[in-house]
Amino acid sequence: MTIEKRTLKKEAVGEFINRLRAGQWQVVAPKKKDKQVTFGEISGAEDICQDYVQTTQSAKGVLFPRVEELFRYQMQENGAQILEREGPPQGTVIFGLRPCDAAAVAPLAAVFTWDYPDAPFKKRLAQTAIVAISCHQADEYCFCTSVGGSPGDTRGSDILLTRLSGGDYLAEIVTEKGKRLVELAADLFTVAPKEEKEKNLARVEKRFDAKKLAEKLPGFFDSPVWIEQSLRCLGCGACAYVCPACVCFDIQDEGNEKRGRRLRCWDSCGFSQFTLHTSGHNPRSVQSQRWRQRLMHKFSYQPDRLDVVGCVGCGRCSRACPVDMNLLEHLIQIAEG
Amino acid sequence: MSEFEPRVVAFVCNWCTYAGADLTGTSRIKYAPNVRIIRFPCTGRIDFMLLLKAFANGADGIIVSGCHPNDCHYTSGNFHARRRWIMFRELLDFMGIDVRRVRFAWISAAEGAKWAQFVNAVVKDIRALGPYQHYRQVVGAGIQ
Amino acid sequence: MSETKEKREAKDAAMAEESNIYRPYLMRLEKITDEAPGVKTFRLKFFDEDEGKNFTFKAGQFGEYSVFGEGETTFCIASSPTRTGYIECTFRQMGRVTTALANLEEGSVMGFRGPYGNTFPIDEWRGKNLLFIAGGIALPPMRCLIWNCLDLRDRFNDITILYGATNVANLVYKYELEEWAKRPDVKLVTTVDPGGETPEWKGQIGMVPPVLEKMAPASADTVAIVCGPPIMIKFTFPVLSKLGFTPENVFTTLENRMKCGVGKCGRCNVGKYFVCKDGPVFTFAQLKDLPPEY
Amino acid sequence: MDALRNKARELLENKLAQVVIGYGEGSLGRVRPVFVKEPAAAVKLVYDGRCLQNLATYLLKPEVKKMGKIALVAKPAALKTVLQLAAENQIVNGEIIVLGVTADGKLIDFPDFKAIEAHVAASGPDLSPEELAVLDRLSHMSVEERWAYWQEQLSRCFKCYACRAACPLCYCTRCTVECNQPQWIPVPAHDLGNLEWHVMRAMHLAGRCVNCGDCGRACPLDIPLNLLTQMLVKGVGEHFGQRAGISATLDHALSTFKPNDKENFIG
Repeated sequence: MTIEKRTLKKEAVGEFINRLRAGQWQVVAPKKKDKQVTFGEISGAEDICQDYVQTTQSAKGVLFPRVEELFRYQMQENGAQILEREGPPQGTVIFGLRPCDAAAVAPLAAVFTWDYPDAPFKKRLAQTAIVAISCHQADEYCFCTSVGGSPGDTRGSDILLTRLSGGDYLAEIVTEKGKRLVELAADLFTVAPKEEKEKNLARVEKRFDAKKLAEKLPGFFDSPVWIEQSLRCLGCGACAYVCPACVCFDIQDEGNEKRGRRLRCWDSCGFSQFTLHTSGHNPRSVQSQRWRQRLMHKFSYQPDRLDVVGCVGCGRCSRACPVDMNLLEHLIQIAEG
Repeated sequence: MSEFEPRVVAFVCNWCTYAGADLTGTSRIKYAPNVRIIRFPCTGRIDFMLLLKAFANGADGIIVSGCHPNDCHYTSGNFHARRRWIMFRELLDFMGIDVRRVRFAWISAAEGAKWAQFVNAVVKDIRALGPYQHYRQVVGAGIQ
Repeated sequence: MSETKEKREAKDAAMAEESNIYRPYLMRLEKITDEAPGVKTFRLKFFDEDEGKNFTFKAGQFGEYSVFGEGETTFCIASSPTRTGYIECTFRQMGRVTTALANLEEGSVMGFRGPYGNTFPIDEWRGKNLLFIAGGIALPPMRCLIWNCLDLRDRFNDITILYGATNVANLVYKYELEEWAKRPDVKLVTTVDPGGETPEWKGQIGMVPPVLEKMAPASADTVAIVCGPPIMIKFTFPVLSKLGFTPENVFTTLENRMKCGVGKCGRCNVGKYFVCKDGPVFTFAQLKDLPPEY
Repeated sequence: MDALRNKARELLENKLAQVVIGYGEGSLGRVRPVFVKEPAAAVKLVYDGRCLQNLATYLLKPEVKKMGKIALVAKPAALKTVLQLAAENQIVNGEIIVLGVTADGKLIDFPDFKAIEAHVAASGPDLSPEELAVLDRLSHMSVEERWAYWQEQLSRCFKCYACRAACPLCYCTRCTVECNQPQWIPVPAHDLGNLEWHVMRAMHLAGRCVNCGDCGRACPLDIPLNLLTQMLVKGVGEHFGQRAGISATLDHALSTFKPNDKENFIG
C-alpha cells in the first residue's frame, strides 16, 4: 500500500484522540510520572508527554504483557475443564511512541508467528494500532540507523506523525489499519504539507553494519571479549525487561488441586536459572556466557533464523543498566575487533 | 447477607498454646469457632511469610501465640520470634498492611481460659474491622 | 532432516492455526509401572477419544507433560508410534513437577502437549544394521525407537542393543529387557558399572564405552544411536569412531531446559539451533559444529 | 584521585593485588565499575561525587574471585559492607585490600578490619537527616495512604531483581525466590508476587543492611526500595541498639536476642 501524506494540525491532535476514544479505541501514550516517562492509558492529549528522548519502558507490554493468563483449569470428579479468556475486549492505539519502538513489533511478531502461531499474541496484535511520532531528539545511546531503522522510519507504524517547524504534524498513513483510524477523523487530516520531513528529524549516526556484525559474531564465540565486557554485569533482568524486542518468557502454574491457572511471564537470558537443568547441570553457568547469548541471539541467531535483527537500537538497555553496560559501545568493539 | 464471619488463622506453638487450646476444650470453655489453628513446633519456627500467605488465601485476622519468655521448650525459640515480630510488625505497618489484624500473645499450656478470651477478643475486633478487602484485591491483580 | 521438517511444520501449523498452542490435551493416567528407585513409567490415554485417534507422532519426538497447578516438564514419548491408543513416558522424580507426577495415582487427570521436535530418520535406515547404545535413564527415547524398529523388524538387518546402568536396580524396562533377550533376531548386551552388580547378575560388568570396545560391532552399513548422560556420550564417540563409524551415521538426542517446546520461549538453544525445533535428534556431525553450550 | 591511582599502580606493580576494582568513566558522563589489572591502566580510575555504586557487590562473584587478590576502592558505605561481609564469614581478614575513599575524596589505606572499624565508628549515624525525614513523612501517613503508596510503587515492579543483584549482602547462592519446592514467592511479576518478594527481601536484610542505597539506585523503574531497608535499619537501632557493618565480629540483630527485649503488642 503506498504511503499517503496528510497534515494534522497541532490543535487537532486532541480532537483526533477524542475521536479514537469515541471509536472504542483505548489510547495508550507516554505520560510523565515523577522522574520517569512511561506508557499509560490517557483520557486526552494533555496527558501526553513529548519532551523525552526515550521512555524508560517500551510499549511491549501492550502486545506481550509481563504476566498473561494462558488458561485457567477447574478440576472435576472425572476430568478437568480448561477455560480460556477471550482476547482484550477493546482495541488499543499506542499513540506517540518512537519509530524504533514501532519497528520492534517485527522481531516480536517474527518469533510469535513463525511455525506454531502464538494465538494470544496474534489476538493482541490484531487489536492494536500504532500511531508513532518521529524523533526530534536523540542521544548517544540511540543507534537505530545501525540496525536498519531511522528517526523517521515508518516500519511497524500504522500512522507516522512528524512534527514540522510550525508545530503541525506531517501524517504518513502507512497501513490499512492506519487508514481506518484516519477515517474516524477524516476532517482533521488536510492536504499534505510542503515542508520537508527530513529536516525535522534527529540526527543519529550509523555506527556499525548489522549485516557484517551478524556474519562476524559466530567467529567470536570463544573470544575473551565476552568475559571482559561482562565482568561488571550484575546478572539482573533490567535490560531484557525494558527492551521492546526481547521475547523470552517463562510458564508458571499457580493454583491447587482444585483450580488454578497457567501464566506466561517475562524471563531473561541474563538470569543464572534460565537454562539450569534440574540435575544441576547449567549449559550457561557464568555471566559471560549469558551476555554472549544475549548479543548472539539478537545480532546473529535471530537474523540467521528469522531474518530480522532482534534489536531496534532504542538504547533503553544501556540507559536502564545499573552498571552502564553500554550495548552500542560493546557492539562497536566487536564490529571493529 | 448474614453478619460477616471473619476467618482468623492462628499460628501456635505445640508445647504451650496448642496445649492451652486443648485445655480450653477439655474444660468445655466455648470460644469463637472462627479460628483455624495451625500447629508449629515453636514460635521460632513460624516464618513471617506464612502470615502473608494466610492473608492471600482469605484470612481476615491472624493470631500468633506461643510460650511465655523463659518457658520455651527449645529455650530461646520465642526470644528469637519476639525480635522477628517486632521488626516484621513494623515492616507490615510501614507498607500499609493493617497490623491491627495481626495479634500476638504468650499463652501457656495452663492458660486455657486466656486462650478462649484472647480468641474471642480478636474475633470481635476483626469482625469490627470487616473483611480484609485491601489484601484480597492484590491477589490476581496485575494479570492480563 | 530439514526436508521433513518443512512438511511436518506446515501440517502442524495449519492444524494449530487458531488453537492456543499452550493448551494441553487432557489425559487419564492408565497405568503406573515402577521401573527403578524414583523412576516410573506412565501410560496415558486421551480423555477425548477422537483426539486420541488422530494423534500421531514419530520416534524421537517429545512432549510437555503437565500437572495442573504445578507446571510442565519435558520427556520424550517412550511408547512406539506403531502402538496406537496410548502414549507412555518414563521419568525420574527430581524437581517440582516430577515430584507432583510421582504423587499421582492411576486414573488421575494430567495434561500433555506435543508431539514436538524432530524425529529419527527411520526410513533412511532401511536394510541397515542398527546399534542402540543407551545409558541409565536415557533408555526411554531409545525404547520408543527400538520397539518401532522391532515392529518393522524385516526392514533392518541385525539389531544390537547395548544398555548400561549404574547398578542392577537402576536398569529400567526390566521385563522388556528379558523379552528382547529372548528374541533371536536381537542381540542384547546389558552391563552395570563395576560394583553395581548383584550375585545373580549374568550380564556384563563395566562402563558402556569399554564394553562397547570389547563387543567391537562392525561399522559397515551400520547406524549407531547413542543416548545417555553427557559423560557417557563424551567417551562413547571416540570408541565408535575408532570402530569406523562416521559422524553422519551416529545419532543422539540432546536435552535442555524447556518451557514452551515450540521454539518461542528462547531457552533451549544451543548456538543458533533450538533443541525443541531443530532437535532433540542430532547427528554427531551436527554436534561437532554446535558450540559447547549443551 | 592521583593518590588513588598511584596506590593502585603500586599494588599492581609489586603484585600485592591482581585486580583493583574501582570507578571509571562511563557513557554520557556516568561512571561505571572498572577492573584494573595492568599498572598502566590505573590511570582509568576516577573518584568524585558520581561514584555512588557499592563495589563490594563484586567481592563474592566467582568470576572476580578467580582473578586473584582484590583491591577494592571503597566509598564510606562500602567500608561498612566489608565489615558486615566479614562478620558473616564471607571474607577473611587480609583476603582483600581496602582502599577507603572518604566523602571528600581522600584516600585511606586500611591495613586490616580493625582499622576500618575504628574509621567507621568515627563516622556519622547510619541514616542521614534527609533519609530520616522521608521515613518520618511516610510514617505520618495513614495505613490506607501508605498501602496505596506502596501498592502503586510495587505494582510497577517487573521483578528484574536488579535490587537483589546490586545488593552486596544478597549473596545467597540459592535465593529463596529461586526455590520452587514449595514455590515460596510467586515467580510472575503480578501485584501479589511483587508484594511478597519485596517484603521477603527487606526482612532478609533486617539487621544486616548498611544502608548503601544501591537497591533503590539500581531499580530501573525508580521504585524507592531503599526506604524499606532504611526503615528496618532505623527500627533495629531503636529497638535493639544494634547496627550492621560496624564490626567484623557477628552481632546480627535477628539471630541474637536479649531476654528483656521490649515490646508493647504481645498480649
